[in-house]
Amino acid sequence: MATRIRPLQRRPHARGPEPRTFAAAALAALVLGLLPLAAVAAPPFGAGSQDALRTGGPQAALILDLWRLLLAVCGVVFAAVMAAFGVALWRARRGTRDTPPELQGPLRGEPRSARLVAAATGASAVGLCGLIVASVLTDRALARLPLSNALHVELTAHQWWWQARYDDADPSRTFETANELHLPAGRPVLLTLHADDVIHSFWVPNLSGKKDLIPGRTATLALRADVPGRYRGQCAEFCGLQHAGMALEVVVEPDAAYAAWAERQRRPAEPPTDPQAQRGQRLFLAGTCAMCHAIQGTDAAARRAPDLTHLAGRARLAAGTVPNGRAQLAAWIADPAAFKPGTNMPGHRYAPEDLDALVAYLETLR
Amino acid sequence: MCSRCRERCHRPRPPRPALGLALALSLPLALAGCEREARRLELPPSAPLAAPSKAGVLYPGPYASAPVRVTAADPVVRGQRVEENAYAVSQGKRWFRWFNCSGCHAGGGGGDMGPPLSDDRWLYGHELPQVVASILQGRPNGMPAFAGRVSEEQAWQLAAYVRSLSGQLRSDVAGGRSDAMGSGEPEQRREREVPRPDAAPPTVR
Amino acid sequence: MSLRNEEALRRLDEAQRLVRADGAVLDVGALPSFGFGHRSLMWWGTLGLIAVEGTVFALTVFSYFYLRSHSSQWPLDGAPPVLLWGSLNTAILLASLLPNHWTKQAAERLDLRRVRIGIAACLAMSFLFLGVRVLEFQTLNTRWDADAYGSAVWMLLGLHTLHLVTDTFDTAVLAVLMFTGPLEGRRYVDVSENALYWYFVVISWLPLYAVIYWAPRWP
Amino acid sequence: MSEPPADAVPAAEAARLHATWSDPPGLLGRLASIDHKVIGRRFIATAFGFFLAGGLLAALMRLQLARPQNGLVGPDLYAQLFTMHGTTMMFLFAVPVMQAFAVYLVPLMVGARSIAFPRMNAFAYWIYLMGGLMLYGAFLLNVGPDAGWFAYVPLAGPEYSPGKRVDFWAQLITFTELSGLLEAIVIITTVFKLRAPGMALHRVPLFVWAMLVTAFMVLFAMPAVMLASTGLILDRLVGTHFYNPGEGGDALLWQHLFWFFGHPEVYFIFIPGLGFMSALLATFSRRPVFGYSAMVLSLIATAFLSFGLWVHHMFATNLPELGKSFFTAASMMIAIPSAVQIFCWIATLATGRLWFRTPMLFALAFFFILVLGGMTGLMLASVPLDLQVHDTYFVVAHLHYVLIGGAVFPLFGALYYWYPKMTGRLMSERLGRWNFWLFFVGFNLTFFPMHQLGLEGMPRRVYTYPAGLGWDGLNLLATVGALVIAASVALLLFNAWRSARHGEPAGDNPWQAATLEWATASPPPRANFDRPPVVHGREPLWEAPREPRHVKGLATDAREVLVTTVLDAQPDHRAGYPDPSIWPFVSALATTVLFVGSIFTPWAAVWGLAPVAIALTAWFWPKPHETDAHLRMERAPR
Repeated sequence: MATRIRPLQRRPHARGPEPRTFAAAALAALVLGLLPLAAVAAPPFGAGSQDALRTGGPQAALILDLWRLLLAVCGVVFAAVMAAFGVALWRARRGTRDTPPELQGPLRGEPRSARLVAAATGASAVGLCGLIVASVLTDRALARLPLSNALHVELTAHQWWWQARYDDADPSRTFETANELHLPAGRPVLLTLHADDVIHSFWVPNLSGKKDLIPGRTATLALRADVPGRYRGQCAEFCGLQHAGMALEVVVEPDAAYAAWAERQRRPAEPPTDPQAQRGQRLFLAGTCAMCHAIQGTDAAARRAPDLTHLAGRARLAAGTVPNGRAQLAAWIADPAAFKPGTNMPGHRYAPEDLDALVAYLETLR
Repeated sequence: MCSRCRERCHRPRPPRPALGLALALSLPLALAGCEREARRLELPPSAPLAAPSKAGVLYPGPYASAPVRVTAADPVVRGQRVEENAYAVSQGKRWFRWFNCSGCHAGGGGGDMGPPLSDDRWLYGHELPQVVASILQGRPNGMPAFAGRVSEEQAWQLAAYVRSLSGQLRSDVAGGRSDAMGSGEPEQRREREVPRPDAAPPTVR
Repeated sequence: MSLRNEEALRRLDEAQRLVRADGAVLDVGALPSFGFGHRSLMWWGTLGLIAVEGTVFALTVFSYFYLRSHSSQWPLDGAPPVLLWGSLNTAILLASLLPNHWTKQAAERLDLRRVRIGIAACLAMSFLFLGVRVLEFQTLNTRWDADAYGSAVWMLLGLHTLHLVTDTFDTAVLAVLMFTGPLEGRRYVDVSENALYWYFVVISWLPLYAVIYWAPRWP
Repeated sequence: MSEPPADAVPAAEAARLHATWSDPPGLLGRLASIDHKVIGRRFIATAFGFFLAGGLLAALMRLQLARPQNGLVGPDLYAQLFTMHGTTMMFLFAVPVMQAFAVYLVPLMVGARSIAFPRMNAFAYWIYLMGGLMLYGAFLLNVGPDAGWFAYVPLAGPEYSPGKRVDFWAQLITFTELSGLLEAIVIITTVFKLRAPGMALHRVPLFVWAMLVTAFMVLFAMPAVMLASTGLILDRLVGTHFYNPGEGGDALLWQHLFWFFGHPEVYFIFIPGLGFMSALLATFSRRPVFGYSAMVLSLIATAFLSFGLWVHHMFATNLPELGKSFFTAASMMIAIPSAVQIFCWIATLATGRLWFRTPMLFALAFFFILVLGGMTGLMLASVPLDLQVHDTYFVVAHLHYVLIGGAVFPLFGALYYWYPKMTGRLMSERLGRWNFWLFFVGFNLTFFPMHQLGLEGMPRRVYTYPAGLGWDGLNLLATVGALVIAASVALLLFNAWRSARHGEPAGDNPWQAATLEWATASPPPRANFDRPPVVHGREPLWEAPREPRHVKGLATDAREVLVTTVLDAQPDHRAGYPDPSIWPFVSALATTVLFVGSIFTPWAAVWGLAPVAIALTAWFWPKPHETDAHLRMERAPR
């Protein structure tokens, strides 16, 4: 069974790698004394857009600090245990099959060993208590993210895409989008999480730790994105065939850009003017598309699949897995299973001119 | 867990002679397993379906003797494949919910504004191609035509699911209970309703 | 309790006197060939099963209350189970402890006649109990596929019934053996351990009874 | 050190014993065998067979992930692969192989003629084998479970897992748990009641302690997953609503029950590894392990604490903060008893006379790998950090460091160590060293980069990943490492196969070890010991011999074992033992029919009971000549 997902178009990451991260990784390599991790020091284009070590907000940064502390402490402890182990191996006498077993010492008791073991155990207990305190403190700091003026987004996970509803005190200003979250930089966001079918998990590592979305339950997650850029999130709980293809794009942008984007999202789709696009719209509304998709401002109002009102404004198709472009869109509509085997979107064998018209229409949905 | 296995005395017996025979017999079952479990994720997209003509909906009526030929070359073979595949039937269940079939026929197919789908009355034929035809062509008194609205694969899957609502499918293919509020008896546990031959079309209101 | 311990110690001392150390060898030829209570392997096997099944019951009760803690009303829909048959069955089970205890003691005295009478009585009570159990299932006022409450109640009652059925079957096989032979000393150990297991079945029923019949009536 | 043959058993008596304890001839005799050594060897071989199968699945996954957007394996097959891999390794390899070693070794190490409940032991093996064959049969027919080895609902529930795939998974759980629970009872009873006279609890070898503690954990942990999977299969087949939020059920109930079992499970894979370690380190350091009491108490403490950690698998669900902090603390504190053992072993090494043979190399690798895995375990115990790395490759790295480092490395060492006892021949030392170094290097090459991958955001259980996220190189490295591991395991197999016929003859005690299994021939005679030993200390074969040395007075013409008291192992009574029987096998077959049948119809639970009941009755029913033999030897108590 061949999978035919085409390579993602790589987008320039808004922010360069954080040098301290690689210092930490290099430190890990040194302390743990294992493999040279330096191979990743020069990341390929796009690397780090889904990376817990490169933070774009305070929540992820707090966790990264805790990671560094734990890495340092555990590294030192590991080094100490290995040193003791190495010294023991190096200094111990050698024996063979015929070495008479040593029974006298164990029978008499070995106070020196006992003292050392007790001391090491005591030190471990103290160190562990320290780590527990650090962990609890971080946990509390995470819970204290100020939420005044927070943006409320209701995020619902489906097999295998994300539905986002931006709430507003004024109901007419709420709007819906899919698979691409835009967040204003520096403003806290309160996500309300639901699952429509099975358990999924929301995870944008650059911004925050993960939170499960469980059917029949509601969870919330607060985060703030400070550094503008494009981040990639991905479902982190196995959710069926296309678990691997359930990504989420998070665009963090300055307030003004965000406000402009949100304003655009609130507007219904504009009726197409170009005759080809008009034909495409008719095909859309009369065909299979409207059975699952909605386009605000038209009769298409189904909510089983991503809202397409502003499809052309999104960077990617199919839950962050296919770059958005005319050719890819046409290929996706014709045979989605070629990109994401198991997807619930059926394939279509449109006549070429129909497909062109449909794509032309979708391209107008900016 | 349940048996209290105890060490007591015993009486040895000769071994089972028919083990090989049983294995041989289980082979067809095993192959049925293969068919039941396949997930055909890479089917080529369906052929284009003609949009329903406004002029007249094909109306085979309740007594249609021959299965209505839809579009696939061999609907019987195709239907059999769908009806023996648990994944296809479960996808049918998904479409049943997504396309709001339950809006008229109720969640478990118990019937509401539309006729029940879980009983022994089939107004327009109970065989799979007939059900597909009903879905694609629509029927009087409110059943819309879905030709052009659903892909052909979806139509077959929907029809197979609809037939599972009255226990027409093997219980190892039909679905289990839904993860939702009261949707009636799980399809796999439904008694097979023998389609009544005397079913009459509903009177036109 | 302490009496039993002294008894056990006395038996142990006797066993010790039967072992002779003779130079390089320890002669155990004079030891008895079976023993009751924790002396026997079977006691430990039975205890292991009791531990497993007790854990299963405890976890099922946990699941019941876990599900209950997530819903605003309990039972989710409909009335609690009818008290009559469950209470009657509890009485029968408690009454069955008497012949059970009597049989156990008879077995430990190797008294075949009393064992036969006792085990027949135990068996009769088991069947009586199973009969009433059928009525219990019919008056639960819910079905396993009605909702989560129904599933949990059926699971509790079903698990306990499973143990009843297996122990009844076990008792029946033993009873046949005690009447037809061949008999050896270890059969009495089996009878004794079978009685121990019945204690478990009875005692584990009391919390289950409280959960099934009284928890839904508790606000 | 070898015993002078002064009190050797006359040849005639040995022959009589051999005849009494032998299996009947022919295929039927093999199926009827209840000899714990035969069952133990089969058990070990079967578990390694499943280990190989699970390893092949893993290799296939690694090949698929070698480069981004690889087309070797599609999502459907990949889901089956990782589900089968996890299920195999946890349920068909790691737990059973430990119990298998216990089945072979524990009776020998406590100086018993046989294991407790030998027929139940055989039954447990057959159930395990048939359950495993069922799962792999299903997998080959494309009915392999595909919802993960943890089978979270609702994905594994009736609506989102159509067909029978998950039902087979749930029934496999029933099979392996039944087998595991019965084995636990067998092992506990053997350790408590069948120890050689004089082997009071404070003289029990550390390996036996580890297996005893493990057996107790199995007893209290496995029922949870059995209950969970019963609820799952009932939801799927008869429409119950345990996990249906629409009707009052709850998806998290599954997670609580599953991890209440799942976390202790990690420890009952790991604790036998600790037992192996203590056995290996004592022999190859030529001294008893330092701190016997501390070691035993640590094992018990680990077992207790392991029941209080399950929620740390659920930090990403919406649980109360206070509860999470408690579980963080508990998860970190369990490191202390493990640390105590590691420190005691280091003290043992420092004061010992080290003899570096292959088993010792595997034991030493434990220090590096397990300690590293323990460190990442501490990181995962921290709620905030876990929220980042949970369900990423960081966890994949961690769990393999803990389970392979903590269990498989000691297990391979144990295989090299006890292979001569089981076969009478030593495994090749040269191949052994190659095997070790390839495994060590391949292991670290495969799993160390995964830490970094997880931190860089790669989630688990994805069948492919996009290029350009910076994961390509490390994934390729991990795949190369996996191939090295494969080569190493192939070498192990070759070594085991070749040494069986060409290995150097071992003699009774090739390592000059201290425990009782080395006091008898290699491989041991049918009755284990021509005369069961009497024990006067913790290291019976290292201490100066004291009298009495042997037990006399057990029957030689009928199966009879000596039952001793729980604490002091004073002789208590002689127990007549059953002869080999085909009925455990037939009962297992009938049980299999019942279990598999109930996947397809709930009525199988009713009609399937009849054959099971008949087979069990036949199993229990006394055989006249056996009763006669028992009556001949019978002495009533008092």
